[in-house]
Amino acid sequence: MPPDASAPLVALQDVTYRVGGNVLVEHVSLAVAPRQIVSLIGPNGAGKTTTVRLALGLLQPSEGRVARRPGLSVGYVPQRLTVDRSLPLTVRRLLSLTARPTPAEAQAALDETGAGHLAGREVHDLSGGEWQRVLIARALLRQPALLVLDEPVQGVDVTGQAELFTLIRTLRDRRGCGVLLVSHDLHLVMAATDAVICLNRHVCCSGRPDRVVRDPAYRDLFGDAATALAVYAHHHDHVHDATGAVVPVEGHHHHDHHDHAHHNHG
Amino acid sequence: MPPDASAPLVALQDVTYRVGGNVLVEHVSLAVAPRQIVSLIGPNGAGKTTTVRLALGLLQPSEGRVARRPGLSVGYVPQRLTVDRSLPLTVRRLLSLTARPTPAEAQAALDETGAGHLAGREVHDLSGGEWQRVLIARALLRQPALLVLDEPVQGVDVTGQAELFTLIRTLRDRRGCGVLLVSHDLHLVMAATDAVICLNRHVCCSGRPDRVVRDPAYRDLFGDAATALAVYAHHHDHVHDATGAVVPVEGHHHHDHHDHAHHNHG
Amino acid sequence: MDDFLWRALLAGIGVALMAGPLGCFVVWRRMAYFGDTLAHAALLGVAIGYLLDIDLVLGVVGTSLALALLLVAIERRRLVPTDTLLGILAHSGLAIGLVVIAFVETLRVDLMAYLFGDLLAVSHADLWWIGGAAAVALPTLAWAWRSLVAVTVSEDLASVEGVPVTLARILFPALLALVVAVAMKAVGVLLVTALLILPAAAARRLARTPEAMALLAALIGAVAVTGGLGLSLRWDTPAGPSAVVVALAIFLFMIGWPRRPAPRDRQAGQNRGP
Amino acid sequence: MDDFLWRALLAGIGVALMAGPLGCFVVWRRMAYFGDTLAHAALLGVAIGYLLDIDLVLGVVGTSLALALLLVAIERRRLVPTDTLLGILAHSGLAIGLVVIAFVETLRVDLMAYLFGDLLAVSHADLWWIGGAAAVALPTLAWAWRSLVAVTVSEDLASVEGVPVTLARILFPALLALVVAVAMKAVGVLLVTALLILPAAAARRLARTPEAMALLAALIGAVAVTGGLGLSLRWDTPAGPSAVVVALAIFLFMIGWPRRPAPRDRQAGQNRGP
Amino acid sequence: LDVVTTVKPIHSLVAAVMAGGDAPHLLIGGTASPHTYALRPSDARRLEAADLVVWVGPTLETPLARPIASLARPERVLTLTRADGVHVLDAREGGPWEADDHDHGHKHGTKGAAEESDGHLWLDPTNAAAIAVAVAERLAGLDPGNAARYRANAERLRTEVAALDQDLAHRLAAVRQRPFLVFHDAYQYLEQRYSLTAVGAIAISPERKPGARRIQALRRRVAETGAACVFSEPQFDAGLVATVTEGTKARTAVLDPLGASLKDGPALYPALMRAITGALAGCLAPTT
Ligand SMILES: Nc1ncnc2c1ncn2[C@@H]1O[C@H](COP(=O)(O)OP(=O)(O)OP(=O)(O)O)[C@@H](O)[C@H]1O
Ligand SMILES: Nc1ncnc2c1ncn2[C@@H]1O[C@H](COP(=O)(O)OP(=O)(O)OP(=O)(O)O)[C@@H](O)[C@H]1O
Ligand SMILES: [Mg+2]
Ligand SMILES: [Mg+2]
Ligand SMILES: [Zn+2]
Repeated sequence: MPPDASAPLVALQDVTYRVGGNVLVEHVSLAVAPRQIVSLIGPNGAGKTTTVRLALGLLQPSEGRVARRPGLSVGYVPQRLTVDRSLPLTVRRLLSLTARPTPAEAQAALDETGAGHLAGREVHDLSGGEWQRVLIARALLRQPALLVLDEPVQGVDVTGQAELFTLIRTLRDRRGCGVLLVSHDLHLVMAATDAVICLNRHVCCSGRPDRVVRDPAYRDLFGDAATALAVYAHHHDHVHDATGAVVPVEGHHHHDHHDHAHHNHG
Repeated sequence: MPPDASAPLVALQDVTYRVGGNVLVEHVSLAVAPRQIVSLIGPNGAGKTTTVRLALGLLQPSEGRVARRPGLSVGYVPQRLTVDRSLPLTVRRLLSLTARPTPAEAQAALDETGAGHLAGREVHDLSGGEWQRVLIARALLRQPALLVLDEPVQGVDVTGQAELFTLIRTLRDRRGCGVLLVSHDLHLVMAATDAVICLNRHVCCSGRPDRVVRDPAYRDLFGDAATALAVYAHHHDHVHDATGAVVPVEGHHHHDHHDHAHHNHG
Repeated sequence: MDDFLWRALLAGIGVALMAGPLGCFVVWRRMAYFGDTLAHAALLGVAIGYLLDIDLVLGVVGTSLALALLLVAIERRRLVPTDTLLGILAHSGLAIGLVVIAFVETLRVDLMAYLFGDLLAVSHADLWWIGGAAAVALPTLAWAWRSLVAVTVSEDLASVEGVPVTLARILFPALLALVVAVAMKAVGVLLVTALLILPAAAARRLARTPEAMALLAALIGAVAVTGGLGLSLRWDTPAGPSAVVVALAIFLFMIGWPRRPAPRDRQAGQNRGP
Repeated sequence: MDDFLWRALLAGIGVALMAGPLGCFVVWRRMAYFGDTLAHAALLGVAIGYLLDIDLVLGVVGTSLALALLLVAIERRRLVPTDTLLGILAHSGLAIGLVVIAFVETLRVDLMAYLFGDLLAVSHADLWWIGGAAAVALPTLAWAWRSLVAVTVSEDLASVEGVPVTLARILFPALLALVVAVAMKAVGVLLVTALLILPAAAARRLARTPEAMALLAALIGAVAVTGGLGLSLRWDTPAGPSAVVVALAIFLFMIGWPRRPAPRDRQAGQNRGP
Repeated sequence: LDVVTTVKPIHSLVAAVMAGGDAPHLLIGGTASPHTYALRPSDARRLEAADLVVWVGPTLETPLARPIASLARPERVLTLTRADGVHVLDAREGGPWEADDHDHGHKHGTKGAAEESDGHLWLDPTNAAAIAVAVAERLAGLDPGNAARYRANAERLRTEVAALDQDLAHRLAAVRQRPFLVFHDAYQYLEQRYSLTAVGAIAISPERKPGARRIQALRRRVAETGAACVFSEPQFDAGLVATVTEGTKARTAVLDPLGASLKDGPALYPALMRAITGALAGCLAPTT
């Protein structure tokens, strides 16, 4: 860790992005500190992916400023990625594309994301969920100071999703990395996150999950689903405890809640 | 409807598919009848997409037989689809790629999937969830006798997912089409489906959702998630009714719910 | 205006009108070098025609069609990209042609004579050929247009939705081979291949649908030919190359053109949050 | 064995060893026609060199590098595919060259003299040039290899993960231009462009990693050159084209090769359901 | 003695000088173009082993320039543009030859200003005689045992060519004043020798083609001068010739400066010259 360990890894200040006369996001500010999991939520087309790409420097803001820590190492799982068939590539080789893991490290990362059996496969043959697991393993492997995950569990099966969210939290705790996460799974986000940002072209509301859930702007944005979640959130704790499901170490009061998430959303 | 209205639209009989010495699925049998919603569930890499592509004739079985009704019209949403940037394509033009809808029909289909405001957009600029909604609209528009949806709501936001599942059920009721669905969302699948097939290279168990949920093979496959769901399934009906959220039963009381979607997306 | 200028103008515009829509597919399907491939591999056609003692032009056309089919067959495997395949066919065709010719001492070949036309040397017969090709190609293209576009967007979707995919795959290179072979002999290979790709690439920026791109490409091609002839008359530059330079200028202008805004969302005002 | 055969063998194998790895990128990045583009557009280089009164070879090399940069710049926009861009550059370069030449009365050009070598006519100087190009290209390629592969897989990922994307984008066409220019003059444009794409395409089927494909391609290229020279000696066929024909035979054989099974999943037995 | 020659007319002259002994070898039969010309091992070996390589020079046999430079020993090469007694004309520029330089790129073209000579030098019979002498002297040096035969052959060839020259001059005398156009400027040796009235050339080459304005101008020139004939060459598409002549009284004919369709051997050269003269005289003769 560098000396200014608490300074944000990446920060957007009042960022607006326009292309061809359309405003994709406007006046967005956010920051991800070390050991912090920040979630971006919002309806389709809200500008979540755009915001993530701005934070990574893949897009240049039309207005405002993006600051990244110098020398920041980033692990990124994009929302979509396809590799051309003319390029032969095994999963193992994909993992060492820019990093140089030992074979044992690579295997360990794959095992962690439930893709241990895929190491020798050609990436072109992977199923949708397998591909996603491999991409997450790849991002972890770089031991990044900042993890950026754009809908990382899309297409991952129901048990996998819960395990992967648990894994992300564990990593944060173990390695102290910051995480910027985009997800549509409100349960998991609310349970596993330190800060939530609701985006709908601009930032509608943001803050700790328990506060955001009660923000009227949030309810406007997610309507019934939000209400259901709020109700549901405090309603079913006992169920989880009862079934004794698998859940993480930290989260004290979030604990069971989190747990829940696993089972319900797949 | 042709005279043999109850005969299956598509049927796989003891189908095995191999490629390069690997068995991707073996001894799979399934059938989709008119007005029936059949869901394929299973872990990543179980062979769901492979099975769907076999059913559609995009892959030829190594063993076994695939029978489709002659002249069957199909609406298909593939798991992945990318359109090359060098080809200019608006959403509107994409909808009339093989069908010839009137502008009003096209707009109606987009409105139904919450993508009404996207009609004039270029498809290359769509966000992940927007693209998925457009693809579903496209499949519906062909007024198909069989809808084949491979993880149709991936990347779709939380309200959208529920609405789209409701829509699929409504369509089945209204137009009497059969549906073959792949999804990882066990809640929605169990609530919205007539028959469930658990796949893990072979068919582990299948039947009506309430039976499958209690099958030991199912529990083996989905572990805790399955258990939680079983508990949850009969535990929380009232919550849903109260908030009017998710998991519909028929078509009527979801009306307002539906409406919502428009405001949230776009 | 002299008669030969009229012929040049007619031939050039005729070729441009066919090349516009075909060229769009050429760009979309990564077949930019199809014309050059035909021109290269035609040597093989000449050699084969000579060996089999058939008409050399027939030999060239036959080889072109055979190449088109071969391309379709190998492309299926998807491991080798189309432009690489075209390169392989072009260079192999040329190499085999050279080897065969080495055995046939008496065969004198000057490919240029068989292949290269010149916009200013268009004859009445050439005009008829171009007209004939247009009479075959344009209606066929119009008839198959929707299927071809559907297959280009996604073969899987097209096949599921009942489009005859294999037919479409074969039809396009066959049409292209026909048009290129005819036009090459009339107006020259440089002009034909340039008219295939430059107007389509230029049109991409403004077009929002495949149809718009095809029409715009045809239009740009026709303008380039007219402008090129004008330049050639004014400055005495070679006619074909001048038309290519005009097309290039249009392309560069278009590429520099600012992106136009997408239409605003219909409900944009009302459905944003606070 | 005659001295000229030794030179041919050495030059051919030297070019094949460079062309193998470079050719893989050529296939992956859809630049199959880069060599032909250089050859075509070199006319422009000759004309420019003449107008600026600099050495013509310098003019050609300069134009090639300029083209490489232009390619990188326009490619960014992503609306026009790479092969179309190459086609545009090739044909426009040729056309502009032709137009410029029409204005320069005193310039006499024989492109062939500047560009075309012949495998059997390789001189000692050519060998030195090839050796020099290899001494620059191979270490540079080895040094930049991982970055180049990363950028080819995904520019976004590579850029986020700290790979100098722009450098890699420019480095590759520049290296390629260097190697093609040198090799073209020594062993001929047909052989160079064929050695770039055929061995790489042939290697694709067997390779499972980019590195394997590069090594295999270099090997196949060397075999093709050796075999081609053998054929040429045995049947007195032209040497360059014979090497291309051998490379084609290897490609066809490989493409017909049955797909080998992927390694079995390690935990396949244990983690499947009942 | 192992002698290699490049194009057919030169081969014919060398064969005549060597008559009675070995026959020289011809490298480029027919009309190969650089696109289609690739060396074979036998060619390479011949060049390497040759006691003498006779060629016009890089201005004409461009595709062979590199092989000859890298394979043949420099002292065993006879470059005719630099041979004693051979007079070489500069390629024409300006006047009626404006913008129609002599390069169809296929068989000739030059590198720098210093070498901008016209390579079709055999079309002047006095050059043929000079070539014969130059070749004989070289051969005599290389093969002193047969020196006498070479010199005698060359002497015989000289007298034959002198007779041929007279004959051609006679046949062409009638059409001296008749204006004509040529396909490309390959005939200035012939024109100068026999005082013919060429009024222009349609330069045609993949590298340099005439523009629309020039075609118009040529058409006007054909009309104004009343050009009787426009000549094309066998390896080129005759389309542009037709464009230039259509609607005028000019006829067209084919000139074959390389003797592409004639049989190789000592007899080729006189046959070639007679064929060209015949075509000229025939096409230019006033119609009655
Ligand atoms: N180049 C572009 N030109 C115009 N509009 C664009 C462009 N790129 C994206 N958009 C639009 O900008 C909006 C934001 O896109 P973005 O991908 O950031 O959404 P998102 O929040 O990630 O959505 P999703 O949840 O569906 O992934 C979308 O409506 C999209 O259609
Ligand atoms: N061409 C191929 N060669 C070898 N294995 C393949 C090939 N195509 C797919 N596979 C493998 O076959 C298995 C089944 O793939 P399929 O795409 O059908 O899975 P799926 O059930 O749809 O998974 P997901 O939920 O992740 O989409 C996967 O393990 C995949 O890696
Ligand atoms: Mg997104
Ligand atoms: Mg799948
Ligand atoms: Zn000449």
